[in-house]
Amino acid sequence: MADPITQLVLILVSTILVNNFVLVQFLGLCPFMGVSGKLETAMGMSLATTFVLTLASVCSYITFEYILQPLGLEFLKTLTFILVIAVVVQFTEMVVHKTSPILYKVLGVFLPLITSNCAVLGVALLNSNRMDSTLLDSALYGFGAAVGFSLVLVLFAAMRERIAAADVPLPFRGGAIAMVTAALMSLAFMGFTGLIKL
Amino acid sequence: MSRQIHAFPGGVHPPENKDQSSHNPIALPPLPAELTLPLNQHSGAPAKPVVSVGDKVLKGQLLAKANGFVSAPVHAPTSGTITAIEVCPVPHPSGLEEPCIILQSDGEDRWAELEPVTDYTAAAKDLLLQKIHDAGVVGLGGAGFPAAVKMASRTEDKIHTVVVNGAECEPYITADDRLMRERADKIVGGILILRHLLNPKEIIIGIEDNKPEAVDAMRAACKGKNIEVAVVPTRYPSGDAQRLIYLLTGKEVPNDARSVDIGILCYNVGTLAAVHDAIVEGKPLISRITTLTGEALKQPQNVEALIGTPADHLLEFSGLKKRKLHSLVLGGPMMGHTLERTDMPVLKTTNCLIAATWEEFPPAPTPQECIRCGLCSEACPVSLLPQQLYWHSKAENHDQLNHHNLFDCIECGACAYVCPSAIPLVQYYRASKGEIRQLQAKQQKAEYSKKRFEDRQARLEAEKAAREAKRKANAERAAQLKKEKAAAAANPAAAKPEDSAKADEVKAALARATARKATEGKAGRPQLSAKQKELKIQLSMVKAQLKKSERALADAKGSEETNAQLQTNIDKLKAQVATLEKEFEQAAQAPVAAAPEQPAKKAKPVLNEQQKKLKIESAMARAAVKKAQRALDEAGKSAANIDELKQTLQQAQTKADELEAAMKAAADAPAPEPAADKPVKKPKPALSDAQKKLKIEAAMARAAVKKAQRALDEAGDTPELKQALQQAQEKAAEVEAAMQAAAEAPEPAPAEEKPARKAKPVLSDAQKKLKIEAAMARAAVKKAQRALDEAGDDPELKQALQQAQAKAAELEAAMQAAAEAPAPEPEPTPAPAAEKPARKAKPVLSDEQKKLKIEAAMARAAVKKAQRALDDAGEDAANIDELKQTLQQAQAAADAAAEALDKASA
Amino acid sequence: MALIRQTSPHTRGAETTSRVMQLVMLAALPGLLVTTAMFGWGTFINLIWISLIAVGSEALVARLRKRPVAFYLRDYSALVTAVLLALALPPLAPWWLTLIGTAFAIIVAKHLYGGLGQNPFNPAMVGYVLLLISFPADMVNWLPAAGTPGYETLSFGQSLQAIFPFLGGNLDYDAITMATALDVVRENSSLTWSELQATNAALGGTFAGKGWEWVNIAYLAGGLFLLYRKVFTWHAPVGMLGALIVMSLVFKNGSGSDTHGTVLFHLLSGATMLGAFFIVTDPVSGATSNRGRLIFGAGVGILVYVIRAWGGYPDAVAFAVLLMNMAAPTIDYYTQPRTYGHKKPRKGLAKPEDR
Amino acid sequence: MASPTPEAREITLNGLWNNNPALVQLLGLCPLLGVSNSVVNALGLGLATILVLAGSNLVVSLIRHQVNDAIRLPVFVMVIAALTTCVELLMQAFTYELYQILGIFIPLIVTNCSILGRADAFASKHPPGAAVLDGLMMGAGFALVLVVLGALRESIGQGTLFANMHLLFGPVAKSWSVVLVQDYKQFLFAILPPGAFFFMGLLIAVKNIVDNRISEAKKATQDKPSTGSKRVRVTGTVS
Amino acid sequence: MEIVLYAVGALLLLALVCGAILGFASERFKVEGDPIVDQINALLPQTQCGQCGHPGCRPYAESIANGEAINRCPPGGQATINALADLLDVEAVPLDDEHGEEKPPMVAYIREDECIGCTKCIQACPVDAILGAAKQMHTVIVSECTGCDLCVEPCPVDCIDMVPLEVTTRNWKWDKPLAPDMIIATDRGGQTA
Repeated sequence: MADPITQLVLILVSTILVNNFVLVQFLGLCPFMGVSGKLETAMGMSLATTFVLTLASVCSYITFEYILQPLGLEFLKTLTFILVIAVVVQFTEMVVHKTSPILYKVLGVFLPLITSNCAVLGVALLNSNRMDSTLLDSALYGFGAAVGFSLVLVLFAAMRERIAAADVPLPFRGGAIAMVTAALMSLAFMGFTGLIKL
Repeated sequence: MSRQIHAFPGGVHPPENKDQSSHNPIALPPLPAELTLPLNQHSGAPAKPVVSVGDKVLKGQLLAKANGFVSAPVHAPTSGTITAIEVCPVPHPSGLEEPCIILQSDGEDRWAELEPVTDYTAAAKDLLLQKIHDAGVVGLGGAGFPAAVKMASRTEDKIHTVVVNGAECEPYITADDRLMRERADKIVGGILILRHLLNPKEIIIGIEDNKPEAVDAMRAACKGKNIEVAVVPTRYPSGDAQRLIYLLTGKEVPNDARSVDIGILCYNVGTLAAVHDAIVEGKPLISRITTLTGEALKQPQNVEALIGTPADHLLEFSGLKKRKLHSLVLGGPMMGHTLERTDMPVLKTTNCLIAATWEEFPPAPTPQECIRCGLCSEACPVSLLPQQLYWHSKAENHDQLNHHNLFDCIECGACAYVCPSAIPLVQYYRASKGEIRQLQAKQQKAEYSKKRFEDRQARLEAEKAAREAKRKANAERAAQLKKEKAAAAANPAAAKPEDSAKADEVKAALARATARKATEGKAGRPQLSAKQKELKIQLSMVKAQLKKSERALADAKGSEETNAQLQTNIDKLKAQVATLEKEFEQAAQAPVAAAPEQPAKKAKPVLNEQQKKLKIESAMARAAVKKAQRALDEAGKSAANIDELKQTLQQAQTKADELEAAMKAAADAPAPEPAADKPVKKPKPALSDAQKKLKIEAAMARAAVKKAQRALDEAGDTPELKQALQQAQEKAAEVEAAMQAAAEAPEPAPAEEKPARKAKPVLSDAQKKLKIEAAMARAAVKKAQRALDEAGDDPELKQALQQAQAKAAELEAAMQAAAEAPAPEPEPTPAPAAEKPARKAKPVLSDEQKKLKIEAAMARAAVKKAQRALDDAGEDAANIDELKQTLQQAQAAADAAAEALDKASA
Repeated sequence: MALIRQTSPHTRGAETTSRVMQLVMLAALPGLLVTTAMFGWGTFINLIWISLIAVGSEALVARLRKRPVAFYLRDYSALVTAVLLALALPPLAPWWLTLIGTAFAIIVAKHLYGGLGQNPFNPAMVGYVLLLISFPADMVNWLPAAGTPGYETLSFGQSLQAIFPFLGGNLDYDAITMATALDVVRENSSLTWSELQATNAALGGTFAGKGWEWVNIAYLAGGLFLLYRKVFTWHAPVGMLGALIVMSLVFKNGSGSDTHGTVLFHLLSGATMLGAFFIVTDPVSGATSNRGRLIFGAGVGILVYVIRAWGGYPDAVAFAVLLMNMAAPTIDYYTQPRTYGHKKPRKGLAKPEDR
Repeated sequence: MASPTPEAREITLNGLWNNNPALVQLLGLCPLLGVSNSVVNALGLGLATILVLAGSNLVVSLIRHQVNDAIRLPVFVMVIAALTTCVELLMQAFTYELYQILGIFIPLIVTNCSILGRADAFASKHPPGAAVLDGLMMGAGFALVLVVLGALRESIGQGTLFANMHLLFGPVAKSWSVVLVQDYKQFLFAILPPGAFFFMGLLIAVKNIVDNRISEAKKATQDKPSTGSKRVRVTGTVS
Repeated sequence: MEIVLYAVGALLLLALVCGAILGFASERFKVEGDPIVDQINALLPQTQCGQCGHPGCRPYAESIANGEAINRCPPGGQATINALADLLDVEAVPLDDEHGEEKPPMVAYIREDECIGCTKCIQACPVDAILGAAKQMHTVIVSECTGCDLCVEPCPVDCIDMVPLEVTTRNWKWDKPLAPDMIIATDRGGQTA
């Protein structure tokens, strides 16, 4: 784990595939289940999440590293992180709304939902838990988590569009078959186990 | 020199099955006795008939002219008589009907005079195009696009290539094959005309390599004419115009354009032969080569069939084995559609009729689920993903269907042919296309409706604003006036003498008016009317309240606590209504006593009234008959109801009969009466009005009979129904007769002007109201019947309905009686001596009638309510008992009312 | 006269779904024979046992859903799943293991999605992966190939007893089972290729793992037969094998201690050929268009190599296939063919301007 | 406070079944799936969630009139976050091992609870009593599913039930562990992430089936509501 | 005790910073307008029938934008519900039959011989599709009629019928194949299990 490039690649592979946030770590499941009925919205959601997650993990890293830790206030991290995330989301929404109506049309509806995406808070918390991570690490970690989230979200949405037309038994229609599909996806992702030992 | 052939992707090679018919020369079947010529045998607007029933026409004569830019005329395929222009079943996948001209052949087959163009190279191009258009030439390959329109769509130098389609890729069909073998010169003649018109750089004839004889024949005919005959491999669907263009030129027609947009025109060989005939021989398109084939035929062959020939005539000619016939396919096995009956006419686009046995085209096996094997996308000639389209079609995901280019599908059927799961893919695509188109239309309509709604809102807004403005202006003016008045009052001296004079005048007028009023008041009427009015207002208010409560009751069905409360409320209100009505009655009666008027003018109206009454009755009868017939219509589907319906119909008819008799009597009666009177100008228009109405009625009766007949057609051969129909027809005839009588009779009717004018309105008003009531009662019965229909065979409901009907009948009878009542009274009135009593009697009756009317209206409302509930009950069997009870109560009330009415009229 | 009304086309080709399925089973026969010859009767017994479970599960679901059972069974798709599963599982997999795997495959992976043609994942592979992650120890119990010195193939009776222990007999598993060649290479514990070959009988084959090479060649033959019969197009298998070749060429690290094996070793080891011709070609759970299938196959090839070389599981075909199954609908979105008359193929999402 | 009024019954029923956050709304899935591999984990998180939900509902309901609409949501989130931190510290103090096992999912109760949206949707509109009851019931519904899922996964995956309960209840609970099958061969699928999804799917399906049965039974007894009764006239009819 | 002060201070600081950022942003990046109502309105069938419980389509669109259920439009039927679900990214639900049932496209037909010329239907028509004057018989312009049936009730003589739009060869369309559903029963047909 010497050279930094390898290190970065490993972080990415780890967060995207091996420790996929949705399928392995159970983070960000609510938007995963709730929004991904359509490929188009899934794309929008992924974009928004990727942006916010990266930004939020950087911001929370800064607050943690430069405010909470020096003051010994680690126990406040939940409180501060959620505050930071809410602000980042809100801010992003406003900026996007003003500057790029097209992007807002794509992302707009999903942005507020991101506040309640446990993946965002989860990444921030995990970042703070890890020792000696740098700012770049944190950003990359957030980014990788978001890409992993986006990947499965998009794949899952496309699958659900197909399943929507299938003759699924009545009790399984809707949430249940989505869960089963997620289970099988997770099963497939188990294949990456052991790929990287971090 | 051989052309490079550009293979298109996909395609299939089903068994050709062409040998059966390709070895026999084109035969000429005997002349059919009757030809059915649909007005829409082409793509575009239907043609407009220029002949009428009974006309004698010659072969080749124009029967219907093109109606619009994209349209084609229809000509007589043989000489004979036009026997009908009506909707007939046409060979369309829907099995629906379309307007057709029916031509009875006279067997002479006599040509009309033809106007051939002797030297087309010398003729004006516009004239030639017009000629082709007038000859009704359309694309004979299948689409039926008017040929001249296609030619004229681009100027000559824009078209660089003409592709002649002799590929004929569908299995079974050999019509073009035979045509090319036997009439290559005609085709080439057509090509040359085309070359003269369009001056293309290249003319290529594309023929599949399974027709070597046709290739040889065409090569021989084209020798030295700089026309290329290209042989393409046999692969379905190479005969599709765009496929053939690609095969021969390697060019694709963009999805949002037509082939002319890239400078290529494609014509079927048959179309070109028809062009040749139209120009060189002057013959319009009245026949075409049609392949008759299939295992159920003894002698598969090609025939030159006259357009409009019934298919069974042709099949008979080819030796149809009726018992083996299982399905009849129009067109080829890949894209053709089945016909459900064999008497459909041959159209300009009918290239093949396959009389198939069960073994030949067995019913499709039960489809299995798609396993996405991809054979379909391998077979698709336009590189679609049929399995995806199927999936999205099943899911009704229209966005995805559009995204997967559903509308580029040519419905060639190659995918369904290869599908191992036997899924009817093409039908899915067609259905989805239809659905998408329908939704688009709906969307457009929604846009349009929105605009109209907004316009309306804007208009109403504007009107309101205008009213407001006017009101304001008025108020202002009033204020102004007041001010002026005040000013005037302040210095009366300033008032001009002229003004005062005017004022005087006004005063005088006012005085006069009051005087008149006073005298009239003395006469009795106005005073009463004031009181009456008051009472009436009160009454109507209470009634409205009652109605409200009743409605509330109906709504509140569920909660029982409120029910009782409401009921008591209603009872109270009802009582109030009753007292009010009594008062009203008294009030109404009072004035009558005090109404000694001038010698009344009553004589005339009586007659008039009788006529009117009869008219109403006949209208009622008509409605009843109509109702019955509508029911009969419906019965076409459910044979179970027939007996019941028959009965109803008969009853209606007897009623109608009675009425007619009455009307006749009435018509006869008045005739002698007015003989003594002065001839006047007034009555005439009135009569003519009545006539008009009778005429309309008669027309409607006829329509009803027709409808019944159609229902009969559908219902099959029920002798009873037939009988019923005959009766109906007889009745219609009788009505007509009556009408004639009536029309003749009343001419002399008129009487003195004055009385007529005065009396008429009174009577007519009452009658009108009665009429409305009757209409409403009818509506109620009808509703009940509808409910019955929905409710299925619930005997209790039926009983309820019968009771309701009986009630309605009673009401009607009562009304009749009421209407009749005044009639005898005035009979002696020509003598002025009898005036007084007559005058007296009249208003009394009318008042009582009014009261009864109100009662009747209430009863009616109750019945209506009950019936609406009954309507709802169609779904909910649990409530039926309750409802039945309600209905019975309502009926009881209605009965009482009817009784009272009876009494009163008696 | 009552003529029937039906929709065009009125003629049909001869191919049927059940025939396709039968062909697939037929093509798997050489593979089955060679496997039996190499590893004993286990696979054969498993095949019958699994087929029974598969058909039973299928019938059970049809009954529960009140569907015509016979109609469901007649498409042979359950049997195909059974065959693939039987060929993929270790020969001596105990009966309860196969029961769980097969029932899960048929009931969950196939019928919860509506049955034939609607399952997004390959049922056989779902069953296999389920067992692999749940019972990793039992799933690596492969037998040494016939002819391995010091071992003899089990008799029919022995195999039967191994699979159904309640029939008596007690085999010493540890004595008779052996890691597969792929396992050996993955756990090479810093030995060079030649050292590995010398110490492990499993690697004693002519081109690749002992016995496995012939099994794979048999599958290859069966696959070529299916290709010849046009049961599927060449795209997916070529994509997979091509990608595998490229990957193993690129990452071949000589024959040193960090070797991942030669090209031939990867092509002829484990379930490579079975995957390439019988699983990647499954049309239901694969990509739709030809281009899509090429991508799908390549994805499988790459993932197979990645997991084999660096992952935690010895064979990766099942995981790779499931992962690509997951991606198949998305691949479909981006690999539509160009339709006649269009300048460019449609891609991605349905856009408003398509209308 | 929980008087058996119809309203309270409705709240209870809603939380536990009809509108169960986990089964119906598919909310709070992350911790649900993340910690449901054994009963003890499930119970631990379930109790924590109940605590936070009820507490935050109470607080929000109490301050509902004081909070400006514009900053409503941030304030609510902060309230929840504060309570969560308290619970986190409590667990750290008393059940440290469990705290270690549950790890990140304890602070994630924040998002979970804000997703459940009870603060905004319910508590901000109701008096404290109802709000607390709602919080309790919603939390209980959530915890119920959590525990059922945990029991399912634990029993199928490991063949035991109530293992390691001492982590939550102290040494007394050490003996609570029930071994269902001796020498159970671990069915890892149930314990691994895929199993979490799968059993969750099964639970949802089971609820659907039960609901279907119930509604069918209801349909048989109840009559249909009248159709088309909610009409409003757009245009003037009689002027 | 110090730590409490720190905590309060830190949180206060954070809150201040965040509040400042958001406040700045809300001023700086202010945007008005809500096009969603128009989009919803464009999907509604514009029959203006009021069956949804709103006086007209646009009011319903507005209240959908405010969170009302999307399944209250019988004339639009399932297609409209699906389109709305698509637009709003919510689950498509079946039509709420409290508001009426989905019917095939209808047009009003006045039985002209029974019409008494009261003009009540003319006032009731939201799209001015009825022609006529007092005491004259009225008639419906078929191409304008939206089939909302608002004219039926006001008619005092019940002479207005709602008839299904006639199917001709021009507007006829193929049905979806029935066959798969007949043997391979699917749950879409409404069966259970």
